[in-house]
Amino acid sequence: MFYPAKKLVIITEYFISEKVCAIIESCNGKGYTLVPIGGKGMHHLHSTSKKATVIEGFDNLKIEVVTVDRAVAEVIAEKVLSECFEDFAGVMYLEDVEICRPERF
Amino acid sequence: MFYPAKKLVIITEYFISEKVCAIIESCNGKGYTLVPIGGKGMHHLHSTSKKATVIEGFDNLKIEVVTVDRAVAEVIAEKVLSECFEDFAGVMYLEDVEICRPERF
Amino acid sequence: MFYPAKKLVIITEYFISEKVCAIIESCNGKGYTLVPIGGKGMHHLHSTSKKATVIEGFDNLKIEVVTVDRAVAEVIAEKVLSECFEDFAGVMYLEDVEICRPERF
Amino acid sequence: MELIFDFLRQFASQLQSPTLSFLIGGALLAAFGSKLTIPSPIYQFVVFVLLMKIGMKGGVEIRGAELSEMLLPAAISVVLGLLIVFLGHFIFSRLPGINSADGTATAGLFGAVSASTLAAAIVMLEEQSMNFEAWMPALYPFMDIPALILAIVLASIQREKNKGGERKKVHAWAIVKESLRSSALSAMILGLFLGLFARPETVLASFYEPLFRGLLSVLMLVLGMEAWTRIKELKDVAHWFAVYAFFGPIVHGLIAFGLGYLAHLWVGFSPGGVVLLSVIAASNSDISGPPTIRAGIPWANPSSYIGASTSVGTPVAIAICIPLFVALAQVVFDL
Amino acid sequence: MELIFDFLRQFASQLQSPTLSFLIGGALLAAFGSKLTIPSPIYQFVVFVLLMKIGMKGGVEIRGAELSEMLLPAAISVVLGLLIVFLGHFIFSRLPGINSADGTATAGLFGAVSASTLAAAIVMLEEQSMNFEAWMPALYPFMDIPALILAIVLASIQREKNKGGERKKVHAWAIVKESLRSSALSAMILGLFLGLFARPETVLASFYEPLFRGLLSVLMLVLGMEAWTRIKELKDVAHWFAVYAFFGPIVHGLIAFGLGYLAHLWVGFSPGGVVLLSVIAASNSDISGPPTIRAGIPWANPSSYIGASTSVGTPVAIAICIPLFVALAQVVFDL
Amino acid sequence: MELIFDFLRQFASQLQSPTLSFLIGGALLAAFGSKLTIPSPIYQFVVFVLLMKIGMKGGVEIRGAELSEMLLPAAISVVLGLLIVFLGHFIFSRLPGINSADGTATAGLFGAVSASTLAAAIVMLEEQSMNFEAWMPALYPFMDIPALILAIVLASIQREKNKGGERKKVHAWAIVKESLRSSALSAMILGLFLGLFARPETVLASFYEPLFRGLLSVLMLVLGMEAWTRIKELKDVAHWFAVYAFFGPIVHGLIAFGLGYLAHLWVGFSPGGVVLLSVIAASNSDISGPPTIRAGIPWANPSSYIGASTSVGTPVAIAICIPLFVALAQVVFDL
Ligand SMILES: Nc1ncnc2c1ncn2[C@@H]1O[C@H](COP(=O)(O)O)[C@@H](O)[C@H]1O
Ligand SMILES: Nc1ncnc2c1ncn2[C@@H]1O[C@H](COP(=O)(O)O)[C@@H](O)[C@H]1O
Ligand SMILES: Nc1ncnc2c1ncn2[C@@H]1O[C@H](COP(=O)(O)O)[C@@H](O)[C@H]1O
Ligand code: NA
Ligand code: NA
Ligand code: NA
Repeated sequence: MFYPAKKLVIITEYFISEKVCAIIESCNGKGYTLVPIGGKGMHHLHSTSKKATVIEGFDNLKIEVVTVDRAVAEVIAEKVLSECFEDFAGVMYLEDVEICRPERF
Repeated sequence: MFYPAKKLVIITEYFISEKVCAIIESCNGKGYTLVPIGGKGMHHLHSTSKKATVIEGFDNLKIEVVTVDRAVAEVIAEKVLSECFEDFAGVMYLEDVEICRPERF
Repeated sequence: MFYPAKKLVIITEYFISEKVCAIIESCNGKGYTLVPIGGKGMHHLHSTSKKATVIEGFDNLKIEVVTVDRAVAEVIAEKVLSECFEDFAGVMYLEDVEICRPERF
Repeated sequence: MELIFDFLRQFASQLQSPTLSFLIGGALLAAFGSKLTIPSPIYQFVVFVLLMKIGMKGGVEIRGAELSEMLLPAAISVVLGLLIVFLGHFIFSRLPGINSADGTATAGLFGAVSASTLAAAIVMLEEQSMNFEAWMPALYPFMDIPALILAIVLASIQREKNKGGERKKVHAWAIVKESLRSSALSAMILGLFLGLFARPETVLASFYEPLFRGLLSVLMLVLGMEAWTRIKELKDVAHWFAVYAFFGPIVHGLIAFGLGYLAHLWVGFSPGGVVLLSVIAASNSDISGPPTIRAGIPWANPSSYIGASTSVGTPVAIAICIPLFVALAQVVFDL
Repeated sequence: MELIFDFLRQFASQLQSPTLSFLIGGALLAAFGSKLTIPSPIYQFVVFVLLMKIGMKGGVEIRGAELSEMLLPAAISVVLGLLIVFLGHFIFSRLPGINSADGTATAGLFGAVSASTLAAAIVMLEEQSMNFEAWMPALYPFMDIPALILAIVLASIQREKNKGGERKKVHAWAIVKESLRSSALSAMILGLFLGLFARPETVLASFYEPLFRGLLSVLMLVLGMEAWTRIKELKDVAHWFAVYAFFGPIVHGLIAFGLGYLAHLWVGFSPGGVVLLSVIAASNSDISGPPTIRAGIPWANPSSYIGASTSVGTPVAIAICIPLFVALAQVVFDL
Repeated sequence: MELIFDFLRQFASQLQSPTLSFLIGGALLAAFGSKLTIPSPIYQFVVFVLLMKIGMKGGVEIRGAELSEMLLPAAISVVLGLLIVFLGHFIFSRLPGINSADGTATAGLFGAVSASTLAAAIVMLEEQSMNFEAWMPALYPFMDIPALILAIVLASIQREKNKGGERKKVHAWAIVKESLRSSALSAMILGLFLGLFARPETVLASFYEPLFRGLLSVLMLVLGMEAWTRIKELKDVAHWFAVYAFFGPIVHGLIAFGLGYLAHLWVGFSPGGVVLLSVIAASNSDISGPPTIRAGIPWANPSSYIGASTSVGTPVAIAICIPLFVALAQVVFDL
């Protein structure tokens, strides 16, 4: 019932998220999940966006892609790294998962 | 201090989430976490629900259940698959985790 | 391109989240991600905070810390357990991940 | 001839009304890819205030009214809700390349009622100083709920026929409860009760009424943006849905106008009431209908009925049907 | 006898007031399982506008006032806050089957003050054209903060006694700061400062005042929904909490009425001021108190004090205590 | 001398105006660590209503106007936008310890326009009954867009020089589109169109205008809180950014005042128009500029330009520049 797969997690600023999603689709990711988040890393604290901030678009977003093929995850990660993360904040990691209905991923 | 356990992740539309939660409780899941999300899969793009959409209830939700017993996770997954996912969009996967305070799961 | 690391996940009430974040920073966690959630455990159902609740601060929050060093995760977990979770609701678990750009974690 | 002329004049002037111009403005914004959004909590609050106001106002005004007058129009509403669904079900089942469940689900939404269209119609009638019976908004559930139930029943019967096998019972009472519990209907019913049994006049006059038109303009903007955004979904499904969504509201409204006219002759139903009945019939459920249909007919493809409803049906109901029926009333009732 | 009669008349008419009817409406909605919700950002904004208005209005009006008049009522407020907590702590510690920390935490909330109840009382007094001193809202922190601090101190002492061992110091100043920084109190204090030192009259008259009653009706709806929703939590804890939450507000309000009456005799404290003081004493903290108590007495079970407060205490304070003290004032002061 | 006196008087009285006192109040709240927040959806809606009102009002009033009058001021606006960016780019490139991209990005924001400052200036002019041309708000994009484009072009050229290697083309048209699509500009343009081509007068008078000042007070509170909160960020970058952010607005505004005065002599540009032009020039983009700059100059450090803009530039533009240019106009035009 469960089949091994990979989940790639990408954390990035809102206004390059569209570019990241386009990369996912162009690299044969079959879908993705978007989670609004806050957090802190090397840069300043981002609130969880409930509170008004005058400047729009600097919120963070977590993007998760589940894929049966590790190679797909690696290609996406490489492209995101070279095309989006050069100048922008962001974090990326991979997890092992076991999926139901593998035909969907 | 840490004990092996499983985390079952279920992504589904809001208005069957109550049914999914009822299944979790009926199958001895000791708790669950609800994460409001957006995303894209075989169906259309769901926004992260900050933006007004005229039609309510079509947002997506991520439901996470941590359990020490893989069998519990499998029973929940099976039930959700047969009772909820026949007609509805949705994605399900399992992850390995290590928990603190195993008596709570 | 990917290097093994650990992700510590802490679920807790909003108004001790600041204390948890301070513990993370004091224990050399290099960053953390905050996810607004709802959920149910031994206590009552927490909504996902879209709905007005008269009383503020009782929402739940998921805090994720990625670190290359399992020891760091364990120290954080121990401190959170002893300093925050004695009286408060909360759940904690660890996951294996593979990270890009290990110098950031 | 004169009707067409009247309608065109009415239509041209309505295009500039706050209601319609915001609807069009919203669609233009979305078409040009604007990042302007109305946040979801604001939208929910807007709907709440509009429906509370409609309910309270109705409640306050019908305190002394003769409710027996409501019987015939209520009966007509039930008939209309059922008739529209039967008609749609019949039409879609004869069209080529249509999944029958998708057709029935769509017919269900078009038989049901839109709270936003109702609010827009009330403002437009007020602008025309065309009076209507205070209990008119209370007809909403009489048309809405039977339509949704019938659509789910028809789709379930159809499915059994096709699949053979296990009969799945439709829980009509559960659907009634779910409809009444929806945010839109329960706001209106709460308002109605407060208007009937409490004394909300001060707060109605200081808050709900003054904000009504402004918030309606915000709602229209959201409807316009949504209409444009969902056109993509409509493109992926059979074109018949768009055709039905364009002509359906006009035909449904005309049928309602006819029945309303009879009620006018028999029991003195007011011209404004006839227009409002026609608009209710022409409208299709946007807030509470889709989740009910999704839960009741989960095997139907939401893109078909939601696309048809939000992208074509609602704009047609607001922008074409309201001015059309107002013009028609002016001719027919010689106002 | 006449008092009871007056109260009943007052009560019956208040039930229909926008304030109370929306409170009841909210509870009914929740009881019938309605999906109608007021979004959280709207609720926060409503509270902000209400408290800014109360603060600004107060600030504007006390510009020329003799603030020394405030001294006695402020002292009485401190005494009341402390007294209520001592009383509750004493009562709960004598009741069977009660975790003493839960009891003290509950007493702390009931000694503290509810911003929503205060807003409701101000509207009701205005409707009765019963005047009160402009600085009355400024008494809020004088009762609120001492009550919260005392409850935390008492619970900590108790814990030490039981546990023996390590003494955990209570940081009174930290609690004062936390209270003043809470969203409710800081909105009111900001308003007060703006009213005192700036010239916010135009914006007060064009925005904050006209919206006040409407937004209060929305707040009452939320309180009503919450009261019903949390009744479940209350069922899981000892029934004494419900009993205390029902009679506590009435008793606390009556004590405050007595002390206020003395101040009336001594320094001419106004009848409206006496009523408002009684309502403040009768109220229990809903917005800022619970997090302070949770942080200060984390070993107390939130279900007990939150359930008691939101499900019973607040409805009793608004629906029973306000009309009761208004009626009492009319008899006592012969208005 | 008299000017300084006038300005000080003006300034002292403006400090008590709702606009400025809320700005200061917000900063104080943040400084004292208050937990009061204005929820994000409310903020977005506030900006929407303010800009729709400015747009609609402008649109309604310029229906009959002679738009050729707008030509010279529009040209001046373009020149100002470009000039300010060149100036800033030049200054920062001569200052020690500044990453040149950070400087150019900052200059870009200060050349661009702030919707909030514009709204505040309009209210303050109304309070002074100082009239201005109805099309003034429409100058916004004429200054805003050229400034943003120029900053991105300059930063890109600089980068090429430093890095050598691959030339990265700046897509000017894409920046224009992105600017026009930003929530702030598209709300104002939508309002303008509705005002020009529809009849939104009823809804303008019943909703957008009455709420304007109140919502502006809320916006000022948010700006004040943000100014304080982001001061931390500013501390981490070179102090020159703070110096530039303090004097820049005053200098930019004075240049604009001079050019506006010439337009007054040549084509009769009104005194109120001159003040508004100066304020627009003094303002720096807060809502839509930062994302455009972030996307166009991603290698610049956001803390430098956002800190400079929100923590210093905006408060200076609102609290110092508006009263300064009003006082200046009163002296220069002898009002
Ligand atoms: N060690 C970490 N663990 C979890 N999340 C992190 C970590 N570092 C950074 N993040 C997330 O990534 C976002 C951007 O990180 P940064 O680019 O380092 O500012 C932060 O706001 C966090 O949400
Ligand atoms: N490959 C995937 N990776 C991550 N999330 C996915 C994936 N496919 C689908 N999802 C999520 O599941 C939701 C429903 O998927 P679907 O039923 O395929 O439309 C989407 O909106 C996504 O949030
Ligand atoms: N077994 C579980 N699986 C996933 N999340 C859980 C589980 N138990 C508790 N939680 C989360 O932790 C929060 C607090 O749990 P508790 O302290 O048990 O009430 C809940 O509201 C859930 O969000
Ligand atoms: Na209909
Ligand atoms: Na009290
Ligand atoms: Na500028």
